[in-house]
Amino acid sequence: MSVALDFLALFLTQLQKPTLAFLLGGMVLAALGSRLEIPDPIYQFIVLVLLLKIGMGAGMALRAADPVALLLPALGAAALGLVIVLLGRVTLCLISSVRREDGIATAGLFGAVSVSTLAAGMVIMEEDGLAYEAWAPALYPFMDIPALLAAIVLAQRARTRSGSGPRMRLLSLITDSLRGGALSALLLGMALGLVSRPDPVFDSFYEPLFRGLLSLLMLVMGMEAFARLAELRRVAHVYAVYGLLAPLVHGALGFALGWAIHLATGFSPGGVVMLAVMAASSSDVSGPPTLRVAIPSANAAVYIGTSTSIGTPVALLSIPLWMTLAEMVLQT
Amino acid sequence: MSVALDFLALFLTQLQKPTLAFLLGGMVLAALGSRLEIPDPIYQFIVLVLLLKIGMGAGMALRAADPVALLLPALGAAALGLVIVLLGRVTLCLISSVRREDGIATAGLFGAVSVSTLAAGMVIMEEDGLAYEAWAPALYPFMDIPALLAAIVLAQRARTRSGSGPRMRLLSLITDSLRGGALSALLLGMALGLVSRPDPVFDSFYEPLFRGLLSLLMLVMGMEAFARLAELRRVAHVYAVYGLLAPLVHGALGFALGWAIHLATGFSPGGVVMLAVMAASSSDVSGPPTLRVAIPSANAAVYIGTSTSIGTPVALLSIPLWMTLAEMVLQT
Amino acid sequence: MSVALDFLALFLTQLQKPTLAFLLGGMVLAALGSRLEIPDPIYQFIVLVLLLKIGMGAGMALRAADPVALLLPALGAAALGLVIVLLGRVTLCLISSVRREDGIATAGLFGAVSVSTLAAGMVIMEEDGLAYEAWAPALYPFMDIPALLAAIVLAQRARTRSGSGPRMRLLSLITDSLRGGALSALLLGMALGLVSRPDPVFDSFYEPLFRGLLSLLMLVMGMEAFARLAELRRVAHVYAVYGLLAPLVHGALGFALGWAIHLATGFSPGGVVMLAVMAASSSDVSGPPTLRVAIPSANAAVYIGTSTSIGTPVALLSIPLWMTLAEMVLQT
Amino acid sequence: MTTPAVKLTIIVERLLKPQVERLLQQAGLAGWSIFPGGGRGTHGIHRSQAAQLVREFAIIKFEVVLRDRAKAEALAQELTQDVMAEQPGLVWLENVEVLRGAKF
Amino acid sequence: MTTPAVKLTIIVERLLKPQVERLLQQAGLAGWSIFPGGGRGTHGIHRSQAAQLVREFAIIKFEVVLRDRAKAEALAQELTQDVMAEQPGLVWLENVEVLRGAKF
Amino acid sequence: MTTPAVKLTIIVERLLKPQVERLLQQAGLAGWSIFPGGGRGTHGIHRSQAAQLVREFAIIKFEVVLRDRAKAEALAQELTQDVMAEQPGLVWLENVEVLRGAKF
Ligand SMILES: Nc1ncnc2c1ncn2[C@@H]1O[C@H](COP(=O)(O)O)[C@@H](O)[C@H]1O
Ligand SMILES: Nc1ncnc2c1ncn2[C@@H]1O[C@H](COP(=O)(O)O)[C@@H](O)[C@H]1O
Ligand SMILES: Nc1ncnc2c1ncn2[C@@H]1O[C@H](COP(=O)(O)O)[C@@H](O)[C@H]1O
Ligand code: NA
Ligand code: NA
Ligand code: NA
Repeated sequence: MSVALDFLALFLTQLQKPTLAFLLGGMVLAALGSRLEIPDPIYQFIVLVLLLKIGMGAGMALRAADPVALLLPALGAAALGLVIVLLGRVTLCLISSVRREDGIATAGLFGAVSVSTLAAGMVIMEEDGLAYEAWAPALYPFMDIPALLAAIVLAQRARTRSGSGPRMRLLSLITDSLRGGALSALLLGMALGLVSRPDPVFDSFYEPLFRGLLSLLMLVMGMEAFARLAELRRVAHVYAVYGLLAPLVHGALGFALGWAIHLATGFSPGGVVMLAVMAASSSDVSGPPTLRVAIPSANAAVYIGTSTSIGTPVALLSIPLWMTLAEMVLQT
Repeated sequence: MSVALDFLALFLTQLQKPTLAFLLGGMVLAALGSRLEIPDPIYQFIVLVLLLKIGMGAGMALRAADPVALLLPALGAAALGLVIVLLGRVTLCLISSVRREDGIATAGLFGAVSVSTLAAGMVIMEEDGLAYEAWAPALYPFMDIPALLAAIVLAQRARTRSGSGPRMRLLSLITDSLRGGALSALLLGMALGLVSRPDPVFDSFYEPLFRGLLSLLMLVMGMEAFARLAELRRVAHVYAVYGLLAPLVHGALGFALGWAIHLATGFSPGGVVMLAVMAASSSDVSGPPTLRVAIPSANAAVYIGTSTSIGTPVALLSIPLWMTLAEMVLQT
Repeated sequence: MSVALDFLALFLTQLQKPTLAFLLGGMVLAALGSRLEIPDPIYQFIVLVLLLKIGMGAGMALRAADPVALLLPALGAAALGLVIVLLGRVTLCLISSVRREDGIATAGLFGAVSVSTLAAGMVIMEEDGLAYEAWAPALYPFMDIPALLAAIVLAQRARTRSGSGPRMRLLSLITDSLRGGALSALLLGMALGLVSRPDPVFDSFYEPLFRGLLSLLMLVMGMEAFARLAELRRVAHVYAVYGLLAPLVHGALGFALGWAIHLATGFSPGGVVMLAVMAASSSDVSGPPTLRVAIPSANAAVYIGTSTSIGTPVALLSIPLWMTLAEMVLQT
Repeated sequence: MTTPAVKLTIIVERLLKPQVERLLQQAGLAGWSIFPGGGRGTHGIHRSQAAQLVREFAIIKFEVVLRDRAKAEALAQELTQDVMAEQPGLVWLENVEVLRGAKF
Repeated sequence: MTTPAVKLTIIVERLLKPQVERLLQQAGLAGWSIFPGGGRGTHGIHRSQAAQLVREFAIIKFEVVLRDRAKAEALAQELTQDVMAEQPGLVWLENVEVLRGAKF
Repeated sequence: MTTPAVKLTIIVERLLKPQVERLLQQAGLAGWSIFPGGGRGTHGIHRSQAAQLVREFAIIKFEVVLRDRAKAEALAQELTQDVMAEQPGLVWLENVEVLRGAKF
């Protein structure tokens, strides 16, 4: 009982974090009909700087990291991406009102990773002094790409039962998705961190701006979440339920797997939380165009709406949950 | 005599402040026909960050502030907004070449508050170590909204003598003006400062960028002031005279009222200057659209030109005046 | 032998500098077909801030500088600009496949100065602790304007043999080029640095952002260099050769002249490197429009392609060369 | 293959965006496009890419393709007489030929 | 003085930009213009100046002026049937009169 | 209700903006609109939203609605022959029907 109360108290304190406050602020503004707008070029600049920063930080850490310590978390991330998509496909397609391709695409987005949620997780953990392996954000593509590919393969399977053709197209889908703005920025950052010495510019620019630019991104995500709700209202209610519960289930899966890796290899509590945050998150910037191209018959309003309007806010607000859990369970 | 010389010397030193130098630089560039342009999305980003910063700073201070200490300055700010509009209406409408609605709208803008002037006042005071109550910028809406509403009511009265209908529309005008980008950003900032703990992001991003972004905004204001002069030249000369004198008269009114509050409640000298700066300023970003909607028959080129081309530069250049005055009169 | 090895080792270490790594990263991204884009308003903001910073820094230093010490470097810069253009005209026009006006315009761009290369030189030198006279960046216009004018005069001479008319138009060309966005920003910065006291905003905003914004600019320059290669492929190969060798020859000329001034007046080793960097650089932002207006018959794809695709990357990558040279020759 | 239709072009300040959109929606239109721009007219200069101090005074252009000529004319009439009465801006009609005519 | 020509207007999401450009290039066209925008349609709202979360879903408009009416119709047909088959967007044709007709 | 008019469209680089505007002003025109864009042509690629290294080489489109067909043709002629002589860009005319015809 007292544990539950402690948990609730800790959780409520966490909700006051500025990162989440900006998210809620954006929602409230949109709900009140504010005409405030963030210019698109600024939004793109924010995402670019966040991705370069995340990539560079991870790349610099990878230089010094023990490859063996990386192996298990990377495999775990990939497994999570796959399992979440399969789970979503099975769950959503049980329901008669769900078109098969819409369900698969939605599951794909929820298996993939959100930049904004990952960045928010990093900032909130740093504010709380919860340390993680500095290379942990590099797990992003390991979870993101398998999830999207799994969804695409499932969709192709659903359409045709011929197994040879798609395999070829898969490779071109991978390279095409790596060429997208978001993933290229992340990978460029990682490469720069690995092979050059970006420390001075990292410390003087990318690191100090990170938190502030994220606060503006949270504003955008909040306003967008509210705006897309209207579009979502027209589709099956089951998506709303999925959007609410999936981040929690996926985060718990991520936490559990991270915990296992923690016990096995001493993966840090912060790393466990990061795995949970990535699993809980659903892609809203880089995943959608990949799915639109690869599964054109799926209704984009459904999967984007579910992810942006419900999945992402729930995932963001669940960050303190995983941290509180880590604090209580992993004795940090 | 020596007092006057001292005053002049102090004033001239103040004019070298970078904030004002950027304003003058913008004017000179425009006058010389430079093709330098600040991209619109950057301008919007600058205004957004300044407003969030001003709002958050004030909101954080309000948490700890004594509500009673706030009362008098807030009432004073509202009174100033109203008095300035009434004064302007009477003065401008005495002159035969002034159309009544143009005069009222112009008076409304000069009663309202300019974000850029307020921000410049904050930076210049901080550079000089002139302290003010950290919640003082929160007086902005208390002066801004009454002034705009007063102008709108006066204009409606001038048109029809029926008193019942307009009162309803007034409420919708208030909510509509609060929904405008500028005021929503300010209020969002205040709300975030009040209910969340934005200190880390405030200290790492909003506060350090404030001064620099303001310098770029000053550049824009300077270039715009020169550009709008051409349009203003076509209208009655009385607006030029009003634009030159009104900020000084209004600033003096603000200073006098602030002084009275200083004597009554110990309102800080910096707070007095801030009240004078707000009163001297004329709205150039958020006020004009409200007036355009509410008083469509007024000539926008007149009131916007008067405020942007003359009112705002004079108000900005008068900031050191109020500071010098405070230094000599209030013995800081 | 061991000297050559030392040189190579030093040079390779320098190449790991983040500034150059971002340039190469941009090229690799473009080569791999990434869809990453830097929004145009962000690019303009970056260039604006860099130019204001360079100008302000130089202006502040000029306040305290000894006018006599400035004289020789300024004359040297102008001479370099002229000599490089004449040299280019003679060399390029020896080759039959080169249209005379294309050759002259190309030589003009290579005589002029590149903002991005200058900024990169400043950051790399600062990272290495190689000090230069703080006013040295003010040499930019002294080399840039004579070079562009020389090219324009040569082109006009080539067309008509009447010597009186053009002289008049020359003045209007100078004022028109000074009105361009880039040069006005630089000169505005210098004026602000000279007559106002921008130190607080310089230290809190322009200086800390310089390095980071430059890294993003390098990304743009790298992507653009690759993109323009395709266009360049269609024209005479001699431009590729010129683009590869000219920066090295010009840089060496600049270094030699700087060395002479060093011996004569104690011009710092950093100043010598800066002269070499400016000489090696070729204009890619501010020069092209001036040439397009003044020499309309020249093929813009040729001179812009040569400068952006080959000249600028080579000049950027040669920065460590001049620094290594200075370290070995000038015993810093 | 192509279907004759009419394109209604509306140039207004952003201030009027909500009103214009409400009108189009009430007319039951399937869709429309918006392009940001600038210009010069009797109400002075509107910048297109440089900082425009008041965001609401920036110029936008609506392009609305529809098949019903009468509806287009009625909309144009209502816009110029009511929505844009004392406001900057202009409206014009053009004949076009659309593909996928069923969409409109 | 002026030469009759046809203007092909294509509104699509940025996602399809490469495909549309490839098609135009294969058709041997001399040039085209692109204008960024936004809009509303059966696929919901596309913002024009405010943050559009997914960059690839922003709206762009191609304007292609060409003299060969048959080619314009063939391009329009191919675009609507193949490239934009299940995708948002629309295509229309207009008659125009160009100067420097030799360019096209 | 509607008045026949002609729309003059001019695509040029920003470099020529002052000259085009001077010409339109000298012709006594009441107003015009400007839309930023990009494109491809014989002078290579002009980016529309991504960084365009040289600001003056970005593409803009003028749209000028006027009632006097002869004036429109004269302007088009002067633009292509003088202002844009050796420069990138193109000009075309379209028939439109304007409302508030008195404005033009
Ligand atoms: N003749 C015209 N052709 C094209 N656009 C125009 C014309 N007149 C006005 N405009 C546009 O409409 C806006 C408002 O015009 P005005 O109400 O005359 O100030 C201008 O800023 C232009 O963008
Ligand atoms: N009737 C229309 N007139 C002009 N533009 C339209 C129209 N319908 C759709 N559009 C544009 O095409 C995009 C996609 O339309 P839709 O496929 O209906 O969602 C919209 O966002 C608009 O930009
Ligand atoms: N056929 C065309 N249709 C539409 N726009 C064109 C066409 N040709 C050229 N343009 C535009 O005019 C600009 C300059 O064309 P060019 O002079 O051919 O390089 C291009 O960047 C396009 O924006
Ligand atoms: Na996930
Ligand atoms: Na005021
Ligand atoms: Na040079």
